[in-house]
Parts: sequence; structure tokens; C-alpha cells
Amino acid sequence: MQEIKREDLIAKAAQLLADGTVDRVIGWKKGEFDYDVTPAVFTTKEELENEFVWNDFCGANFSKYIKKEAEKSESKVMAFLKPCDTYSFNQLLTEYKFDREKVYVVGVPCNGMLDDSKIKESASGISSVTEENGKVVVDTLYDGKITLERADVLAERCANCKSKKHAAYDELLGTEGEVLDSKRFDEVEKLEKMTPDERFAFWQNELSRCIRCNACRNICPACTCEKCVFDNPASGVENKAISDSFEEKMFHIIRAFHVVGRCTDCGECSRVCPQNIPLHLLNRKFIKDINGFYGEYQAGAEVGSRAPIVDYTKEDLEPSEAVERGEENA
Amino acid sequence: MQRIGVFVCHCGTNIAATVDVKAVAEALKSEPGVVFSTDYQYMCSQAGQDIIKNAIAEHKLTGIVVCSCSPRMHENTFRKTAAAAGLNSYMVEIANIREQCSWVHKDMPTGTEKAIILGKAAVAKVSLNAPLTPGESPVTKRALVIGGGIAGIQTALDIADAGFPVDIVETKPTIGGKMAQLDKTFPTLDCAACILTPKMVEVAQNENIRIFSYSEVTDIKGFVGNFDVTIKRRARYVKEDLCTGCGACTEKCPQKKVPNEFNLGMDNRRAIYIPFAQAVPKVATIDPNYCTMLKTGKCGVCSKVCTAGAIDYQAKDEFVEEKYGAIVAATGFNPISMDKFDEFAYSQSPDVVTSLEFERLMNAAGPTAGTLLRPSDHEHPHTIVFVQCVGSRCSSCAEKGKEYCSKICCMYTAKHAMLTRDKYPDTDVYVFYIDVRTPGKAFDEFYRRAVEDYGVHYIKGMVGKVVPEGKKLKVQASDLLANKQLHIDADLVVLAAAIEPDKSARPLATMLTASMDTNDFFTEAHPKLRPVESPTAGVFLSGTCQGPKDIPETVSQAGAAASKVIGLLSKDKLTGNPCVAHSDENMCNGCSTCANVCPYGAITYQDKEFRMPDRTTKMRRIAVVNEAVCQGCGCCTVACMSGAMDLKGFMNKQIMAEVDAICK
Amino acid sequence: MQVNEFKPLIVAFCCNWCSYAGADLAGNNRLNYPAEVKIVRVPCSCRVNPMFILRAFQKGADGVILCGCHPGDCHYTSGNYYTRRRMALLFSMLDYLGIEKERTRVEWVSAAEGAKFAATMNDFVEKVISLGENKRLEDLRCKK
Amino acid sequence: MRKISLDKLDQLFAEISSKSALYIPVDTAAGAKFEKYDGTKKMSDALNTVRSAKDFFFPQTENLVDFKVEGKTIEIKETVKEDEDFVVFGVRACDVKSFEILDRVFLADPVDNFYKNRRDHGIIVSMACTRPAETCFCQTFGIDATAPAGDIECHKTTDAVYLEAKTDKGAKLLKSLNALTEDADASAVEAQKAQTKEVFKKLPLAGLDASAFGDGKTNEFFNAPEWKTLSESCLGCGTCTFVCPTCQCYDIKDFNTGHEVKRFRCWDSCMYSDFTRMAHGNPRLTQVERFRQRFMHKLVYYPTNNEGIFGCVGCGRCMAKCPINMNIVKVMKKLGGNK
Repeated sequence: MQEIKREDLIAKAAQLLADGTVDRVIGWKKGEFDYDVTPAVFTTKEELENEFVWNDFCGANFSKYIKKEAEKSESKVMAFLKPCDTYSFNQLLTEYKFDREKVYVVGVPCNGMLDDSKIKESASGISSVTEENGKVVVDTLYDGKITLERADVLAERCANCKSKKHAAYDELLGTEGEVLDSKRFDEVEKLEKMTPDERFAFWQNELSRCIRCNACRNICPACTCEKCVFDNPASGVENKAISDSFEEKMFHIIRAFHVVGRCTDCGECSRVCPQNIPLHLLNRKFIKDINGFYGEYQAGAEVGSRAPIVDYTKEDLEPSEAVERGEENA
Repeated sequence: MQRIGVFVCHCGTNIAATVDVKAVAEALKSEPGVVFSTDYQYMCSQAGQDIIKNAIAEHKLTGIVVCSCSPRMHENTFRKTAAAAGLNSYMVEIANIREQCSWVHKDMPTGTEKAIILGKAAVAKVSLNAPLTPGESPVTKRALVIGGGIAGIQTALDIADAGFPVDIVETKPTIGGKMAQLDKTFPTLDCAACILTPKMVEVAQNENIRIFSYSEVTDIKGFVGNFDVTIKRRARYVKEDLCTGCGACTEKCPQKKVPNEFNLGMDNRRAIYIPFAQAVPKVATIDPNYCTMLKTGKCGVCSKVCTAGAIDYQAKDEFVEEKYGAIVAATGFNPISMDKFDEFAYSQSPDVVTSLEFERLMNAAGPTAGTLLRPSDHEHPHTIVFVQCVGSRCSSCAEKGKEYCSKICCMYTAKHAMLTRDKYPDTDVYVFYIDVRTPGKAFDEFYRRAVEDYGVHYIKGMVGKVVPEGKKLKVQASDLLANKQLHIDADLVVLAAAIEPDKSARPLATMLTASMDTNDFFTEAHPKLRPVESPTAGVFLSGTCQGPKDIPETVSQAGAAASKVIGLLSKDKLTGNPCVAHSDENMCNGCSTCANVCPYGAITYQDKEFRMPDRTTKMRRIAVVNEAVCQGCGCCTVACMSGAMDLKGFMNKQIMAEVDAICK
Repeated sequence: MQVNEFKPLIVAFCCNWCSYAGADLAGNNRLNYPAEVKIVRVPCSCRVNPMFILRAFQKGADGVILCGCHPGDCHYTSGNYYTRRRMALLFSMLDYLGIEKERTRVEWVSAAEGAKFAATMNDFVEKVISLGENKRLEDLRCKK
Repeated sequence: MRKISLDKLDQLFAEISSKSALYIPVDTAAGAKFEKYDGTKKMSDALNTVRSAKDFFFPQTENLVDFKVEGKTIEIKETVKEDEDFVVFGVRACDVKSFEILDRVFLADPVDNFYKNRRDHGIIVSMACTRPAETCFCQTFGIDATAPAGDIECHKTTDAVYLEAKTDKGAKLLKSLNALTEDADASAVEAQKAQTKEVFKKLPLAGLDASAFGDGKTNEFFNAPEWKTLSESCLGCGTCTFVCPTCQCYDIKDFNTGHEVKRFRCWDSCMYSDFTRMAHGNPRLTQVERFRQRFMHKLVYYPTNNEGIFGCVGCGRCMAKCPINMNIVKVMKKLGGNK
């Protein structure tokens, strides 16, 4: 259950449309079921009332849409942003991806979003997903009502939420949250503690499932290149589909490397992966290393901050020490 | 498709002894693009070069590979050979089969096999080479010196003497800097004013030098040879061209309670003032923070007494835009604030002073007219304690002071101690030190004189605490050599405060895209080999903005910087290195990552309109490399995610082709 | 004496100003190191894109080593500092993926360190030989 | 009709796999997936695999020809070789139907030898659905998930699997398994079918109607203003096309291994910006056109070229996997005007 009600969001959007602050609103549109919410642009109060939703499935990050909309016209667009979305927002601003003046951000507190694939593990033929007394109630065609603990079907990134605090907004609905002390690096640590052979087996199994659909890249707020090196025949590393086990490793290593210091750990890559590859564990490894090697750094916490990968000190540790430090964790 | 010629050198037996050169030439014949391949005893000889030239003409070669010694040896030779034959000199690649093959591998089969692979890599690379032409840019023959201390003065004088116009920008109303505040200078003890002020006059009279005093640089654009600089001339409310420096106004001004910064606040000046008698320009300045007329509109005394009619209460800040070919940073230093060193009671007692304040107390033009008197009661001090390294060499207390050695304190403290004992033999002088560092001509002799001839008590150890008690300052200290605690009742305590770069240096470095170290000293292009140049082309470093220095060092560095500037300005055109970065504007996404890692500030951004596939247009921010500034390291190419940024001569494709050829 | 049949393929990226000159000096002093080491000249170690390293492994390299000026001595003042951070993160990631960490290395070799260059290459090749063929970052299509 | 009790299913798999490769859907941490039977794997009860069964006939990448380069001579090495027989067990009705759609593309003149080779040697053992998901809409395209056909049609009840040969190929395989199976009447199967059909009527997408689309409707929909709003959320990734059992587009590329050039084909996606790029540029300028292409192809162009048969089988994979939940059902409802 979310702190702010759908009606409040619609009222806010309608007010901003009415007073001319903005002429478009980026929000979530209801789908065929309770869980298949789609990002959409609304321009009238009627559209909002008919199709806008705000529920436990509004996980999608709007970065790609904000960039697109901000480029479209001179007038302002409004976007509802959850705390994690605001980090991506700031990171895009840091990279001059759009004009801040063209976006009006309404911060929305978030109690965590649910993962429909986790719900589908325990329920088939879903007719509805509702919430009763803090529990998730799934109505199904075959097994009637199934009650699930919210914690069990919470998206991984939400279970390990790094911050309930909005890093940017023009206006905040509800209460200001705090940066959380999350356990998001626990999984990375677990992998670090494995033997190299185990780690290799783990990743070989995970990455071999990749079908190179590019969902991870296309949803990624940090992936905003005009043309990706993997799409560019001139880059020399272009490949369209996996045709050997090397290529998916190449793709995912380079992709993770390209977002080093820019990845805000929004978790969209893992959310959208049709093959459920835990891609966030690659990004988090880099984030954890950066924190350990060069001091805590959260991409998108501040606009204009300099990422550690484009910075240095004379006393930085050597690559050999970096690898050894990884071992000490084990 | 390129038409590539391969030329394998025997280098006498240097290569041929362990590499079957004929086999190498033969093997490379079948590489794609190779239309000619041969070997010769000495490719670098005139005869060898002729073989290359003839082959270029005969086989219409578009690229050549020379399998020979290291490119560090003869790359230029063969580039010239190619150019002489009408081939672009960057269509040449060298396969290093001597230093990196024949000389390090002992047997023929191994050497030959590796030489073939290195040759293949060079062929693969040259297949992708494109002709390159170095860019040229004009040079504006005028230099800017930022800072008018002894460093800036010397640099400006030297540049001007070579015949180039030079401007000095100084934030204070007068040039002269810190040296103007000093009393005597070590190790010769001549008076600072006596050696500095003639130079200041020289500056004022030099036709090639303009002084922008009471001014600051607010914007710098452009690059080596072509800087566009905006200088803010702060309103001084006195017309510089009319003021004669007679001083009538400064005598009549009713506002007498303005702390005199020249004497470090130890006495007062008027609201309209000339910092000191030998100021250059000798022009009065109204301090708008204290002037009654400017604050309330009532007074106007100075205007009435000024017979030259130079007073202008309506003056406004003015902005001057100038073009320069070279910029010298000479922003100097300041003693650090003593706020964080309250154990020495600096804030509690006026009788705890810094060394610079002590200079003023000793100076004939200072607040006490050169008589050493305690600031509190104007009595003569009988026991003086000098504390060394206050804030210097603070490796364990970096948050308080500086980790580096300020370099000048040992010497000026010896000077202070010696002068005190010389003038007032009845005073007891103690110097507490960690180490006494006196490298420099006649420095150690100077220090020993202080100890041996003047009887200064040098005590190895640090002062722990200074407590004001009545008229005395109770100094608690340890004598590390005698291993005992000392308690001294002092009349005056002098702190040798660490020095730090002037606060204006950091914003200036940003404008110049010049790099700085963690202490905000400017970084030199190479710590040993290019000590007066900034990594940013066209920017030079003079004096303490680069690191702590005494006067002789500053002057010699100032001269060195000037000679570098003269070298630059005497060129009509600058020829660049053609192996520079280039951004493909169609792929660039304007993220600025590349500019973050560029050591030279060669990358700027501009908004450009692009036609989109759907025939609409879109403004996009794109990176532009200034080829005159780029040095071709390639750091940006790796920072660039999209691969828009590439390095000519070492393109991604070329390097990958080499890797592919090696791994074949 | 046991004869090791495995001949590894080593790609060494050397910066033009220090390490490439260091390699030349090794040659001048006739200091042997294995012929399996093939040097690619780059202007600065910071020119080396992680993609080049992966590309080398894809095409059959068994080890990749980067050599640059000592920190503080970079011809371009700061290039190798960036190299250090990039490679620290990249190598840590490769290790995290279970790829043998001995297959990649960064070494600072000055123009005066011909002996260090040769010793480094001898040591690196030995380590790679003990690991055997690169299996974990191979592209089967590129195998003969 | 033959039947085999569930506890003997392993023996059936063992028997089939002793003669030819056998693939069955198995559960993995990342959902169900067809894997080669190795004597230990258990068949998944999942409704469908994450990736469709089209991989068996039209794999994601496939080598077409090699060029051996020696000096300046090039030798061409054919890579096509006769496949061995293989059996895919447990294919749902939607995927079975997808093969028919692919056949019309790849087996039409000019015949795709690589595809045909695999089709000739692959035996499809289908599996009737009993618990369709809310995302299922195969019935919209006239597919009866309770009668999935294939070479052999299977029905799994609580205690047994019923098998019925639908083609000669299937009959031959089923006959070879006679020692393990027994004759059975269809009553249990019919009862289950009836029950399942009731469920299908209750599915949320049961009323979805494709009749607005089909043969000859190009002009009606091509310029519809709705494409713009519908495509607005599309990220241009290829997830829908890569999990789709009927998407058939591919690209042909060369890979230089250093000692030879491998010419291979790999799946491509009409969602990608460089798809259909030609020398003059790309005729589909924005995501709107690319998005429209995919759905027009499934709902209009394919039927227009193939006697009204739709290019979608209603498996629901794109609904489940689209990162932003845009899908063919939303498109049909918006454009077809039905709810």
C-alpha cells in the first residue's frame, strides 16, 4: 500500500495542468490486469481520471520518458518521481541530458513496489491483486484468494531500498524520507566469498541465459548514448545476438563498465530482464568497489558530482591490490 | 583498399642474426593489402630510404610498414622519407623487430615467427590509417601575468624586455605583493624595499607593460596562442590618469579608523589611501566599505582637497576584454589563518604575532616605525620565543595545517632572530624547531651565524602551549635533545605560520582548465622537466603559486616562465600534433565525461542543431576538441561510452586490428 | 627437465613514453623475455579501453598486461591515474566473474627500467603458463 | 489413443532419448526452459517456457557458411549438414501453431534449407493446456489449447499422460513406444477438455476479438493516430520479438575469427533502430513506425499474405515480459475498438 492515494496524485496533476505550470504529465497508465502498468503521458484531467494508476506496480523508472518529453517542446512536463527515480533524474542532469527547467518534479513517497513475477510463482490465473490489512491478496481462477506477505513479493530492489529520500523535486507529496542503511551489498559479498570456480559457474549459468534483447540497456537511465557501441558496426564490437558464450560476457562487462560511477542502482536492468539475470549484482559490485576503494559515492545524490571513475588521487590503490582486497572480503 | 609496401631491415646483423628477414618479407607479402615487400641491409641509410621512395612511386603505395628498430629511433626518419616521396607521413607504421624482437629472443625460428606477427600487426594498423595533417593556429603576441608580486613583476619585465607587450593584473591597489611588506631579506640582509621598489618603478615605466591594479580576471576562454580574457577593473573612485599621488586626500580624509591591511591590521589608515609610499601605481583608492561619502552621500572632503579633480564617486566596475597568446599565473601565497592553532594563544593575546606581522614590527615603515615594541603595551620585549612549523609539516593534523614544508620559515626566523639580537642585544631569543632546513647558497652559514655569532637559543622541540598571564606569555615547551620540559616567560611570541596558495588560485585554475594538486598549488607539466609550464598549453607558472619558494627561487622561476612565454610568442604560428582526439558529433551524447578526464581542458561543448531521421531538427550538446590544445593521450576515448571520441593515429579500430593480428 | 608444451599468447599494451621505451631498453641490454609477449604501442596507458583487453582474450590471448609510466610520472600528467582506477575496477570485476586474476596485470615500468620490463614479462608469462589456456574468456569460434 | 501412467513417464523419456535427442520443459530459477533430457530431468508443469519453442527450428544464431582465408585466397566451407532426428516434448498449442506460421515463411519458395532440415527432423509432442493464465488469448486466433495437435498430441491428467498420433511421423514414434504405453479410451481426456474449455471462457481476455484486423486492412490502420500514443512508452528493446514464437526476422553478419570468416544469421528485431537500414537510410524513421510495423505485421500484413491467418498465436509471452507492459492486446483493444 502506498502512502499517497491515487486521487491525491490526480488532483496535483490536474491542478498543475489547470494553472498552466505544465502541459503534460508523465504517469502510469492502467493495463489489462492490476499489475501491467505502463508509463504514459497524460494531457487532461479526464485522461488522468480514466486511466491513471498509482499502485504497488508503478515501478518503472521514467528517465527515458523525461528525456524524450523534455526534448519535445518548450513547455514544461510534470513527472511523478519516486525516491529512487530522483537519483536517476539527477544523474541525467549531471550529464546534461535535458533542461531542468523543462521538467516539474512531483516527489511521491514510495513504500516499495511488488514484483509480479514473484506473485506469479505462487499464483496462476490472476484475476486481481489487492491489498488487505497490509497483506497482498491475489484472486485467482484456480485457487481462489491467496494471501501473500508483502515482504515475500516485494521487488528485490525495494527490499534493499537504498533511500526513501528524494534527491530532487519541485514539490513533494507526503513526508520526506531518509537515506536508508540497506543490505544491498550482501549478495555481492556472498559471491565474493565464493571460490573463483564457484563464481565462474554462477555467472556462466546466469549470463548464458542472455538473449541480447537489450531490455536492460534500453530501460537503463544511464544508457543514453546516441548510438550504443554494441549497435554500431564501426565500433568493432557490435554484436546483435549471442552466438558464443563470450559475447554475453563481453556485453555485460562492458555495459556495466560503461555505467560505472553513473549507475544509481535503480535496479531496472534486473527488473526487466526476461531471463531473470541478476544484472544488478554486476553494477552493485562496481558500486561496492568504488565505495571501498575511493570512498562512498552515490551517483545522482547531487547534480554535478564527479564520479570516481573520472577522478583520481595520487594515493589510489593499485589494480593488483584491488583484486586482493576483493579476496580479503572472502 | 590500401596498397601497402613492407620494408624489412636487416640492421646489419642486429636484426638479421636472429630474424630471417627474407622469410619475414615473404610472409608479409600475402597479407591483405600488401602489394610490395622487400628487405634491405640498412633501411635507414640513404640507399634504404631510396628503396622506399622508389617503391612508393613505382607501386603507387598508399601506406608503408617498416620492420626495423624501435619507432622511437627512426619513425621520424621514415615519415620524412614517405613525405619526400609524396606520401602522407602518417601513413607509415613501424614494426619494432629489433629492440622488441631480435635483441631479446635468441633463436632464429622464434625471432622470425614473432617478427612476422609484429609485421602483420603493423600491416593491419596501417590498413586503417588515414592521412593526417597537423593543424596550425595563430599566436596573439601579448602575454598576461596574473599577480603583481615579485614573481609577476620579474616575469613581466623579462617578457617586456624581449619586446612583447605584457599586462599585469593585480587585485591590490598596488603591485609589490608580499615582498613589499618584508623588512630585510635573507641571507644578505638587504632591505626588501630597496631591491623591490626599483623594479616596481621599472614596471611602471616600461612601455611594453600595462598594469591593471585593483583588478581581477573574471573569465578566460580560448587556448594556447589565443586566449580571450575578461578583466574586471574594480571601481577605485579615483581617476588613475588624473591622480598625482600627492597624498593630500589621504591626510584630510576624516575616516581614520580603517584597519591597515598593509600592516596586517596593526595600525589604521584612512578610507582613501595609498597602501605605502612607494606604491605602483601611486594612485589613491577609496575603500567603499568605509568611505562616508559612498555610504551616506555626505562628506566629499577628498574631492574638495584634490586639486587634480581625480575623485569620482560615481565610478563603476569596468570590464576590459583582451586577447593574449600566453598566460602566466603568479598568484602567490598567504600565511594560513591561526584560528585553528589556539594553543599558541594567537587570538587571546596581541603579543602573539605571526612572522609576517613581526616583519612589519621591525620595518621602518611599519606601525612602530621600525622600533620593536609589543603590540599590547608598546613596551620593548626582552624575551622573544619563535615557534617554527606552525601548520607546516602537519602530517598528523592535516585538518589544521598543511602536510608540506613551507620552506622559507627556517631562514626568515633565523633572520628575525639575528636582527633582533643585533638591534636589541638585551633580548633573549628562543627558536623552537623540529628541524632546521637550510639548503641554499649561503643559507646554512647564515643560520649558523644566528646561533654562533648572535647567541640565539635554538631548541629542538615543539611549543606545547602559550598561556597569557599578566604581561607575560607563559610558554610551555619541550627540549627534545635535553629531554626536559621548558617554561619560558616570554614578552613576545612569533609564529612561523605555514604558507598556502592565494585563494584566488583555485577559481583561476578552473578558468584556465589548469590542474592543481590537493593543496591548491598549480601542477606543473612535468615535475622535473617542465617545472614552469602548466599541463594546459600556453599557461605558465611563476612563483609560489606552484609551491613554496624563497625570493631567489621565485625570481629564477619567474625568469624561466618568461623565457617559455617569449619562446611561444616569438612563433607566428603553432603547429599541432595531428594525433589528437576527435569526437564524432553524430555519436556524441554530450555527457561531459570526456572533459572531466582531459588533463588539458581541450574539450568544450557546444549546442548544435541536428536533423533527425524523421526530418525534424533537434538541438544537441556535443563535445568539440580543440586540436591546438589536445596532446593526444587518449584518456577521453576510454571515458567516452559511445565511442564517439577517438584518437587519430591510434583509433579504436586500429588498436583492435593490431590486437586481432597478434592473436590470429 | 619437463617441457611445457603450452605456449601462451600475451598482449602487452605499453605507453609510448615510459614502458615502450623500457621495453626498448630491455632490448638494448639484450635482456631476454619470452617471444610470446607481443607489444602494442599506445600513447598512454589511459588509451587502453577495457574493450581492447576483452577483445584480446576473445581472439585468443591467454594474458593481457598493461604497462604505463609510474604514477606521478605520466607524460600527460594524469593518464595513468585514470588507468589505475579503471583497471582496479575492471580487474576486480573480472575476478568477481570468476576469471583468473593472474591473466590481467598492470605494471608501471619507466623508460629506465629495462630490467624490470624483462623481469615483469618473464614473471607474467610464467604465471599465465601455470594457469594454462584461457578458457573462461574464450570465444570458441576463434579457436583453431 | 495410448496412455502411460505418470510414474512411468521417466521410462518413456528414457526410451525416446535412447534413440534421438529429447527436449522437455524443465523448471529453472529463471522460469521454464526446454532442456535436453539426460535421464534425471523432470518435466515442468509450467504453462509455458520463457523462450518459445521456435528456437528448435529457427535458433537465435546459426552459422551459414565459413570462409577460410589463407594468404590472398579464400576457400568457401559449407556448414550445412543433415540433422539427426530430435523430439520436443510438451509443446503447448500456441507454440505448435507458431510452427505453421514460421513454415509459411521459411518453407515457401525460396525454401530455407537450414529451417527445413530442422523441421524435417524434429518431432513435436504437444501438451494440452489445463490451467491457462490470465495472459492467454490463443482462442482469439482460433487455437484450441485443449487440442494442441503436433506430431503427437498429449493430455496430462492427474495420473497419466494420454498420447495420440496426429501425423505419420508421430505415429511412427508412438508405435515405437508401444511397449511402455497402453491403449486407452478418450473419456478422461474429453472430460478434462470440457473442464478446461470452461476455464477458457472465464479468462479475462476471452472476449478479445481480432476480426477487426486481418486480410486487406492495411489502409484502415496504417495511418491510425493511435500508433503515436501507443508507441510512446516503447523503449525499442527486442524483448517482445525475442520471446515471440512467431517473430522470424533475422540479420546476416560476418564474424572474423582471425583464421576464418564465419557468416552467421541471428535474430533481429523490427523494434531496433537499425533494422531495415539500407544504403539510403532507414525507411522506419522513429519508434512509431517500428512499433506499428510489428503489430501491423502480426495482425494485418501476415494475414494479407497468408489467407487470413494471423501472425500471433496468443501465447502471452510479450505481455509477461515487456519491460513497460505494452503489448499486442493493448494494441488490439485500442485500434480494434473492442474492450
